[in-house]
Amino acid sequence: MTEVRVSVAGVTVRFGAVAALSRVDIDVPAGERRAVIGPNGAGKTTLLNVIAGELRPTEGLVHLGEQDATPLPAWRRARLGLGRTFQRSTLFDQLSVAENVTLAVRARLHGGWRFWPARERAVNTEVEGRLEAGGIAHLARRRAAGLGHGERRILEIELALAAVPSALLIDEPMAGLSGAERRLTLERLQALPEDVTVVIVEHDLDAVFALAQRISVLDHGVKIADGTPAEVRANPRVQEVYLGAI
Amino acid sequence: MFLLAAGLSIIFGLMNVLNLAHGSFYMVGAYIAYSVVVATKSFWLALVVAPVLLAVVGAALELVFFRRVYGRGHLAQVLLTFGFTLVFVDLIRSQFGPTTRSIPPPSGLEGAVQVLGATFSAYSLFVLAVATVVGALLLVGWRSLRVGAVLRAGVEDKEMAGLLGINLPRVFTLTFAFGAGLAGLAGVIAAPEFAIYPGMDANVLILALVVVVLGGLGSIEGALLGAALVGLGYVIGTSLFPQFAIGLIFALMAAVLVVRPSGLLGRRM
Amino acid sequence: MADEIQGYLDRKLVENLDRREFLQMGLTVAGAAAFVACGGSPTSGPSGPTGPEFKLGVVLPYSGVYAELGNSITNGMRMYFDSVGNQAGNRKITMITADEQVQLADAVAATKKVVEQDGVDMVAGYVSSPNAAGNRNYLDGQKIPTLVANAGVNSLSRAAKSPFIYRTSFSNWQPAHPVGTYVAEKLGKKRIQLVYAKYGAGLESVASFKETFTAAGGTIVGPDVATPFPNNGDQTPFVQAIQIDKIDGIYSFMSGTDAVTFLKKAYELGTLTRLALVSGAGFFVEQDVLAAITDAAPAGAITGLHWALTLPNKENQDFISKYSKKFSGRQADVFAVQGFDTARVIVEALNGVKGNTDNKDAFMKAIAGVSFKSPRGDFKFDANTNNVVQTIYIRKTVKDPKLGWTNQVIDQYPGVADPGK
Amino acid sequence: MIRGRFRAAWRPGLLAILTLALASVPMWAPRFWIYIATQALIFAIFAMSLDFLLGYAGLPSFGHAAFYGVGAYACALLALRQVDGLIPLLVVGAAAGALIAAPIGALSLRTTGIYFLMLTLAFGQMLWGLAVNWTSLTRGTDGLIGIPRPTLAGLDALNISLYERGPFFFLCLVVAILTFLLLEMLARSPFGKTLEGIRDNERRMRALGYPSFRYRLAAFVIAGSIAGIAGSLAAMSNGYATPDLLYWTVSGLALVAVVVGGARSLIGPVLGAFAVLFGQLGLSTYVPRWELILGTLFIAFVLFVPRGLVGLVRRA
Repeated sequence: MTEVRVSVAGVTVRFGAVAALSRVDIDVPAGERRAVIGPNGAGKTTLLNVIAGELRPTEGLVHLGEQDATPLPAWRRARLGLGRTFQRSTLFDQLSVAENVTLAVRARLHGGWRFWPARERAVNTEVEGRLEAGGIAHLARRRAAGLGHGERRILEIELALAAVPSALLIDEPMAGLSGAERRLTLERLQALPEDVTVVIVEHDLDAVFALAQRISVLDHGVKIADGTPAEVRANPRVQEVYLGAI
Repeated sequence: MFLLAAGLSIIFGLMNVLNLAHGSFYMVGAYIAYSVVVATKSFWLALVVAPVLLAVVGAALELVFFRRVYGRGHLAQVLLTFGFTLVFVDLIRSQFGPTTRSIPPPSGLEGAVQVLGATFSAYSLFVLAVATVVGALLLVGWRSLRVGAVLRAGVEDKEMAGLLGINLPRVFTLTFAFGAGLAGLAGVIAAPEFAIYPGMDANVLILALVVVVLGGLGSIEGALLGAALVGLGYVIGTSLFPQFAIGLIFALMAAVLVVRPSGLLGRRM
Repeated sequence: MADEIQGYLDRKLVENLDRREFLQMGLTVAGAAAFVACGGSPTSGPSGPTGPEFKLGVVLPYSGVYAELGNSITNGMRMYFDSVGNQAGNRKITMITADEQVQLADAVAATKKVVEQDGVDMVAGYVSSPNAAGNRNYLDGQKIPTLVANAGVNSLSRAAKSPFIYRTSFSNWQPAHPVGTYVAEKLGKKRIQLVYAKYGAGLESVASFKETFTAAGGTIVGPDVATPFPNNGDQTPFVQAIQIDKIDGIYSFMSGTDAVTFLKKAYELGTLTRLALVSGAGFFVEQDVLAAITDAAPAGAITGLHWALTLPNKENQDFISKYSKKFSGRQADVFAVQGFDTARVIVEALNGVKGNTDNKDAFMKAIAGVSFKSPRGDFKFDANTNNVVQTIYIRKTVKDPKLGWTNQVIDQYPGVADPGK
Repeated sequence: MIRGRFRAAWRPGLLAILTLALASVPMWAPRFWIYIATQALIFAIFAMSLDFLLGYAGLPSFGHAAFYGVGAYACALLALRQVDGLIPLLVVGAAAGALIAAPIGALSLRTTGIYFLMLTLAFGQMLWGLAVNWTSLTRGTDGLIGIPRPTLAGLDALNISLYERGPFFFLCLVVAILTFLLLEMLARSPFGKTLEGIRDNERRMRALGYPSFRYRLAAFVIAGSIAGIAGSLAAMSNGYATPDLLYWTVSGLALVAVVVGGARSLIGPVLGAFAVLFGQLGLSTYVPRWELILGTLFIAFVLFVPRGLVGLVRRA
């Protein structure tokens, strides 16, 4: 698996008169764990959407590895090794948990251009392994629509992991989870291979400090700080807009 | 045309209910106009009576039937409202017979008028005037009054409106009634202009849907713009291909949707 | 007030019709049990016909845009059958109706249903031309004696003629043909613009008019005003396409709702009063249209048709008054006359073969030989075309003090027969 | 909420019963009902193709009749030029359906939901207008009539004529079963699951690296070609092709059949097609005021049988 650097340069996103992001530069070297924090409405999810290719920036460039990814659609970026999770769980509600993961695994192995029911032993074995590892093997045959909130969040992350991304965007994985579920999720994320680039948006600062090597802080669409956890903690502006509020 | 589309757009956009029976409200409005004019000779009375009656009918239908299918997706709604179109058309036929009827324009609005060298029938201009006035009122109301604000809150976000302490079920009933009333008004206005017959509902429904979709769902401005474009398209279409003017309108809609997948002024659904 | 009463009566009529139809269904479907349950009494007493029942499949539209035509034709048929005690040639006649609706698929299903499910001896009906043409091969192949009671498509008298299919109504060619001669020669109007709904009947009608009109020295002034069929949109642009200043008048083919909206718009825009001549096939200003548009009617319009409400002959006056009495005050129309004559052809042919319809050739021969004095004048079939030969009346639209808006007969062309090619 | 992974136990049973019941129709049914059953089968093939779009790919096409009608016209035009082989006629119907579906799908699939519905409706109506107005090819509203039934080499040797109602019914039955098997296979294949994934959550599928547009377009074209086959059969069966076949009411009726029968089941649309066709025909020939009754039935159906006929069977 190739290593992928994720960087945005001078990105501005405008919705009508409102600028959700203005001139944001964030550069995440391959293999780094980067957290993006900031108050609600700071533009964190917008940033992830820009990187993932769901939003075209009004200005600025997105690079994945050495490639200019700005004009690429989301699915092409995914093929470059970019994976993501969503803030609100976005699962395949009508399908079973196993089928959910199967779709993710298959995307990586050969896509969906097979018009007859295939054996796919390799796919099935991998799916079983992943369900085990995620602690949701007992749910394999349940429909995704019928899962509880915590179970949905875990499946959400498993879907992203199953694509074996080189770079992973994670949007608020901990929101609404119980303590035990948080621990399990954290373990799963910490177990990611070292060369995977991670950009995580999270409000749970314990998780952020446990995971991140560097932290970027957004406020009202502007990057106000960028540095190691210690540096960020010490930054007075960050304390003012963000940490001070706690 | 605009009146009809506005009613449809509100029901459709706000409540996310695809109401095929909207054309039936229009037809019933026209028949009420016919009955009132025959009984009292007063077109103006019909103009008041029909919208009110249809609003009541609309409210009743919403309370008894539509309420149950909001969460069920568009297809269930299509089937349900399609059922209503069949029922309405048969009821009208059994009540009035299948013959074509018509009523004369109200006195004072007969005959033709010269405007900028072109000849228009006086009543057509009246229709235009009414549509403009109602359109303007709707637009003003939509933007400024509380009714508009409540409706808009409902359009923007159903959950949010609930949080704000708005009685959503009641708003829905009123909205539906209002939309039905507008359709009834459109029916009355159209009665002297076009013929009145069972089946007039289907003809107008598709056109209304086009207007709504062209303009963008849940947007009064969109419905206005859509109606204007469809009207214009029809005139141009008639001179280009007299046999299939509506084809040009469909082509127009297709072109707009391909470029702007949510209509001209619509939100992403 | 009068309209209100009329509306009420119409309603009553529909109810009666339904009940009767329903009873008939009961009889055919569930047999005697249903008949007893309904408590009806058949028209034939103990001394009634002793031969096997003669089942007539009636395929006419009872829903959709043509429902009114279907009802009128059915009423006309029922009226004649009732007048002869619902029997002929020692056989009791039962009508089995099926809804033709609008689309061909439904008309085909209705036809097959009466032929195969009910095993009818004969089929009558068809309002719309595509439906008649689309069923032609089936009826011809199955050798089902058939009377077309309205659909006017020329081909049924020409290339698609069948020895088993006769037409009691008209071919589209017929009503238009004398109008061309009349307009050019008798009225001396030489420049005419064509205004028509663009579909089979409209095209055939104007083509027929053009034949005689240009032969008599007339000129068609272009371009034609061809409206979509049906035209659900605004008629204004079409009305305005009439080049009032360059022409002596128009020839028009439209009917029903299209005619209503067109005439109303032409009246409002003042086009009607500025036109020296409005001519057309009679359907343009038939009673249904006139009743809907009232004073927007084109006074003085000259049209050709095989009937008029005002025809003075005894058969017609009789028919009109009895029809109105039987169907609660309803006014007779041309479709009712077609139904009435269709029934009469059946009865006379049955009498002619003494009820024996097993020999189809003989039965068809008996049908071909039927002739009588109809409300529309002399009625007989043309051996060349299997189409009716009839008088075409030139009528003028007037406001009658008693009848309201109607058409007065001012001239007639007897024995008009489709050329057959 | 626990459901079987691929198919529930009720399905094979219902399938077997349905197939046997249908296969026996020509043995006991009167000629007229064989005709109606044939129509219903053809309609069922059409409805199944729509269910594949609607139930699996999540695409509510309201212009599906366009492909049905185009298939019918393609078959009719070829048959009137003295081509009488069954296979070529079916293939041309399928090809015509696919050929038309490709550009329409490419444009319509830029939108979703109700906009997609309206856009397909618009394209369908445009093709209908073309069929009405392109008189030199289609003969306008009169339509193409007098289309002969096809022949098939093997059958001729056995002295079986497709002009007979029984054999033609079996032909339609065979095509219907093949269609069902094909669509069932597609639905269970990775391709089908991919479509379902896109239907449930297009965003996620794109994030996983699936080019959703291409999959949807493929599904649209497949459904279009099957609708074209149904159209071919309709043209052969009736002996005519008229613009009515493309009219939006036909699309609407097919949607009704799918919803009444139960979407995303492939069996549902078959049951729905039979119910709708028999309902309409039975009512319109035996009862006055049938529209009122049919409308009331629809309303009652939506309120009381939300899952479609298949839902009823499943519960039983």
